[in-house]
Amino acid sequence: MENLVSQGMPLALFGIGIVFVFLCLLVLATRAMSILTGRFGPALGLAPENLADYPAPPAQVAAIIAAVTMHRQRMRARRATP
Amino acid sequence: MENLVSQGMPLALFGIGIVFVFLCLLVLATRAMSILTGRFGPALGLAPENLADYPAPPAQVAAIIAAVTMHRQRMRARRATP
Amino acid sequence: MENLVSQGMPLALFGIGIVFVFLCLLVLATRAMSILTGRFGPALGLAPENLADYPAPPAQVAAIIAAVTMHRQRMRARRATP
Amino acid sequence: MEQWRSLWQSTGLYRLDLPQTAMMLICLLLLYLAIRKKFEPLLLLPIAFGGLLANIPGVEIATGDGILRQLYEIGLATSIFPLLIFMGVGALTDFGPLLANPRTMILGAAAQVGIFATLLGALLLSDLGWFDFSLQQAAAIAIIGGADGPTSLYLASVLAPELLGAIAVAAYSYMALVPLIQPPIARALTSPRERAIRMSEQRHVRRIEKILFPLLLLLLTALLVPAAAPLLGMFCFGNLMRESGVVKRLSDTTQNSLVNIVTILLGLAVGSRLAADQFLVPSTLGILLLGLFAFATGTAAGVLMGKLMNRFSRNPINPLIGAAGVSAVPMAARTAHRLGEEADPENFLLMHAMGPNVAGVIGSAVAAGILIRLAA
Amino acid sequence: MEQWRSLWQSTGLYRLDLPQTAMMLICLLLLYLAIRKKFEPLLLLPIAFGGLLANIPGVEIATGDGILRQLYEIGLATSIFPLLIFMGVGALTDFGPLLANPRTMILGAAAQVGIFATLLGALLLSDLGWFDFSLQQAAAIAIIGGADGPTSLYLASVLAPELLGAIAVAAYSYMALVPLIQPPIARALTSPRERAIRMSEQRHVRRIEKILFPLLLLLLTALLVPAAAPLLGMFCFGNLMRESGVVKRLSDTTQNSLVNIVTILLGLAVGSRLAADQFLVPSTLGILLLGLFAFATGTAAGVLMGKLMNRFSRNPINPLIGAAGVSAVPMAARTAHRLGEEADPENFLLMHAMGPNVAGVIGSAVAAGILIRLAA
Amino acid sequence: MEQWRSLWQSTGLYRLDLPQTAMMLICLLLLYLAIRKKFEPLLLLPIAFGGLLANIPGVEIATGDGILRQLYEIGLATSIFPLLIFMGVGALTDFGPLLANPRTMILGAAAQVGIFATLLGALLLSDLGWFDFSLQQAAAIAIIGGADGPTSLYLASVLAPELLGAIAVAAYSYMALVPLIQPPIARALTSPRERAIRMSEQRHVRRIEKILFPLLLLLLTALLVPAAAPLLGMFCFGNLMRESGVVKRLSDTTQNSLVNIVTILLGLAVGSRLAADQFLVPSTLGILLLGLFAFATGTAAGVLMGKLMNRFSRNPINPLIGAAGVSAVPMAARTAHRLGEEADPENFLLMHAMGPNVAGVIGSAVAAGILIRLAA
Ligand code: NA
Ligand code: NA
Ligand code: NA
Repeated sequence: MENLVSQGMPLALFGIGIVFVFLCLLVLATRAMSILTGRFGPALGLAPENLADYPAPPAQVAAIIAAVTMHRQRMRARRATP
Repeated sequence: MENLVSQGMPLALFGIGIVFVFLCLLVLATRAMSILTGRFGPALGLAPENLADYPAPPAQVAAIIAAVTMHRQRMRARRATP
Repeated sequence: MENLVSQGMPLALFGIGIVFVFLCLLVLATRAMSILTGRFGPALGLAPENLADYPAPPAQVAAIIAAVTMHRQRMRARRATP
Repeated sequence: MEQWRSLWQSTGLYRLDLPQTAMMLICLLLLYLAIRKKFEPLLLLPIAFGGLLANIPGVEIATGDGILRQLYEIGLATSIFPLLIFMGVGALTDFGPLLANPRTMILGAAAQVGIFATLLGALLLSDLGWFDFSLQQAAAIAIIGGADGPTSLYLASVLAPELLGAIAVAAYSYMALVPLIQPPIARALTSPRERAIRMSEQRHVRRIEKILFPLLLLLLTALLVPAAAPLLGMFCFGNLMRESGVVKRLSDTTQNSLVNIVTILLGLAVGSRLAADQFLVPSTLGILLLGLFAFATGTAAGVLMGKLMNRFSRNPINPLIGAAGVSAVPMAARTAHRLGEEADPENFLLMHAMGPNVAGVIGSAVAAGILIRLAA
Repeated sequence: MEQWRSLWQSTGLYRLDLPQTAMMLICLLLLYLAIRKKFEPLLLLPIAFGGLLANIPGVEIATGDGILRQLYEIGLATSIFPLLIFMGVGALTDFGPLLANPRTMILGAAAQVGIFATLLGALLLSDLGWFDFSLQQAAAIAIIGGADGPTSLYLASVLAPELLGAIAVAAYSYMALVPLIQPPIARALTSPRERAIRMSEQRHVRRIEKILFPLLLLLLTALLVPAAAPLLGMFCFGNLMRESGVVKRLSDTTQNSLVNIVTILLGLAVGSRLAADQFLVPSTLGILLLGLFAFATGTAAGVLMGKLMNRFSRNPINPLIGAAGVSAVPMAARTAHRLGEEADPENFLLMHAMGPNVAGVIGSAVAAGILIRLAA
Repeated sequence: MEQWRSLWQSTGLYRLDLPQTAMMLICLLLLYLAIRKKFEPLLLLPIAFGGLLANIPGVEIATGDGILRQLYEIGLATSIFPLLIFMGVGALTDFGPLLANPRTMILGAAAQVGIFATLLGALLLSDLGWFDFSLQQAAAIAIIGGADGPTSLYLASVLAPELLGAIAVAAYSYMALVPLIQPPIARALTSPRERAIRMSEQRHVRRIEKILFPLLLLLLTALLVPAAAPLLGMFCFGNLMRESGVVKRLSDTTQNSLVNIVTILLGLAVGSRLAADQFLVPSTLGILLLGLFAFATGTAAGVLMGKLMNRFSRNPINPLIGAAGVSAVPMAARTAHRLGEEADPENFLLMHAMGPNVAGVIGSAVAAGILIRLAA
């Protein structure tokens, strides 16, 4: 009866294993990258982080800022009414 | 001589007939819809016709960018209040 | 040894020749066009070079929406002046 | 020496023949009308330019592996481009005026008489032996009277692709000529007093009505004329995106980028059918004549139905708005408005004419479905 | 007489059968949910409308040469549409929160447990004889637990196109239902005190990190799970366009016109798989059940991993952000945030939840690659 | 056990070979140049990323049913993408400076000498036995000297698709390197006094001239070099949309969404030709060398023709603007301007250089037509 399940079990363990290995390696690689760029980036001319480097922010943001504002007003209102 | 015309005549009458039937039924259905939504719409919560019904632009980034903005402002605020 | 080059030589001469002939003819044709439009353009109603020549953004609905607005304002005006 | 001769023979100068020259002049005329006279430029400009390219001798553009031929195969032979344009038209259409006064839809039905009269006309010309149109071809020509570009292209692509070029040129040209074709007919059939009739103000239409209408329309189509469902389905989909309010991103893109991109590609693909050997045939003349007849009879039928409805209606109906029933959005509605203003400078018919105008789009799509069903 | 009968027989009224009627009602329900309840409307509205069209009897829309069928063949059978959407998602994704706190990626891994548990679940149902899912089908169903639309569509198009309609409906519906599915599970597995944990503020992320991250991710994919490279490659490409700052034109178009156009066409193409004869089969029920199971187990695994990490971490970790690891961007992150706010009104988890949230996208793409490799 | 081994063997780590590793490094270098040095990033970024994807072992991306392969077949093998881009270039081009001073077109002709010199160069290398280029291949390589991306891609797709990757990389790289390649050549061939020559102000160009010019250009192409009509036809179509003023919707979409979408897809499709087995071949080295030679000889020919014209012209002509005749819009015009400013800080050559610059686009499209006719 358990033919397919027993066939799938190693596959499933194996699959979730790889997902973990992959993301753990990605954590390590990302950390290494952050450290290396932090240390050697300036020497390579990569560091001078001025905003001019960044492209103009996407136009869609308007609504979002509204949402943030709203959220903040809520928080403030909540705090104001003890 | 009138072979094609006599073949086409019923087709034409028939065609314009269906167009009329279709649009007359559409008139009736539209009227019924307008009356029904006018009568039962409010009960179904469909009536309150305010612009708030229309959602803010639902771009996926919304929450993210909003949060970033907020986060930065917090950071600045924290730095500003030693 | 020079098999391909000797094959290609007339082709190359010929090619650059046509490019020159083409662009020289284009110079002449362009000059002629500029002169003719300058001389006969006004007579053909082509000259009055004002920006009005360029049409307003031609979105299909544009006119309609504009008309609705106009209609409503008129109706309001009519009601306001009994 | 040999090479020089072969090169000379490869030039357009050597190869150009009279029909191609004539077609190029026709295309230049269409460009002139599109640019200078603003004759439906959004489609006539790409079509006419495509036609220019299609008549350049000695190079594959509208034939073989040429780009216009490929665009034709990708988008027109498959009917994909006209259907996507129709989706865009749906997203650009406001059914408000129609919903405010649904009975004006009847005017949009009446004006489709032009389609079926033209069908008989085309068959008559065949019977007389002047032309040799098959039933399919007659149906594809008749739909010109629908005064709706994508519907005409769709039907032609399904029933008579060999006539597509002439049908497209006739359809878009007469749509642009509506301000010239309709006034004499409308004036001849109405008295100045009728043209001066003012109509009562339209009621406010609720959002829920606008959301439900495309679904209602689709349902009725599915039940009665399934053959019209590809056209009206895409149209209703576009309109639902517009009115639902929850997919503004998609609706905006449909109304702009998407419809513009498809218009460009569609225009070029249609232009590929303006090659001399396909366009300079006797049937093109017949198509142009029948197209004019179609617009004229449609206009007349709309106006007469307007008079009839005015007689039996409690609220007055200005018969001029019947002329807008042919569709040709929004040109025909504007023409009706201008005629009304002419008779009474304070008469404002535009909004009332928009109802039959968009109903005419529905009516001709239904007619297209019937013709596909019966003629295919 | 004969003609009348043939016409009557051509109407939808005559031909409509019960399953098609049922599917139309289901599609209308989905439209209601998309428009009124804002259930992932960007995809559910086109899918549901496509489903309506696909169930109109007596006309080729989702079959033969119909437009939905053609869109399906062009964009879904080839996997092109889901991959282009994934490129768009990449261009819309900000990896900042993830880069600020890379270890939260582990939570994005844990939540993929749902995928593999569901794989076993589907196989079990087959072993029990309740359903008859093959290994490929089980894998395509399991990926619903990835809570990522384009990944689900991609895998279904590769492994089990016959289930595509049901998988799409399940995936997008449950993504929309995340605010209902996740809270009870997350609450059951955490104490109020855990939910109130505040997390320390995130560090600033430099631009160079954001540029290098997609390249790093692609490299790792290429080395370890090449089968995931089509998905993650397009994703990283979109993200690199966004972050590089030198192709703003392309990035803007990708985030808007391109992704919108493809969304519309993809939605209609998916809708073509909602024809009654394909959708109203027992397996659809199984898919809906398994999909729910997948979301639930993924959520639970994410939360439990959050608790585990909190125990062994120097900086406190709120286990709620583990629930965001299923992806369902940004719904799951918002849900985690709201649950945190519920326990402590000043707790602001959104940014912290975005890390696992986008890591979940990566995690399920990796899982999809593995499933393709092992099940194909 | 067996499964573990098969999995290990499926990883990129196991399968990656040296050539693929080398290609990945080359692609990363191109990305660095595109992002950090802003080397034609709009095309080099997608091309280089596509190249990365194409060299991932063990998965079909640029082969079989992979997405890059499909994009290649859809848009490059058919020449559709380069032609659409060229339409976009037309819509982005202002012929005003050229119309103000038509004789500067001669400079755009002279700079095409580079193309034909390179043709002979490539054939010479074959005769010497160093490389083995056929006539078709030599022609496709020579057009790199046209310094125009879409023209190069179009010709390569028609005459030598097997060299497309290397030709694209060479064309876009050298276009980006124009500010380094041209100055030493231009300086060596001119005296400081010549470089300081100021040119008289340009006259105002009327709208009607701008509208008629693309039609004139198309007509001349049709009559003399029909083989260039696909390229120049699409170019003129784009320009007419721009200048006609009646299809602003279409012109805007062409200049933005359409050209951006096609650029992305084209870049990825070109990237698919950067697979190691196609790119890491001796001929690539030859292409890179010949491409440099083409740019250098084109620049020299343009400058020398500038000197010649200056001698026989009533109005002074600064020979530097001849260098802009290679096209590489607008980089070469800017480079000429900067060299003029260097010699005389008040010298403003930019507008004068734009004439030969866009004439160079026309010139190389004509040359492409001739090469297709003679080499195909
Ligand atoms: Na009509
Ligand atoms: Na996921
Ligand atoms: Na050039």
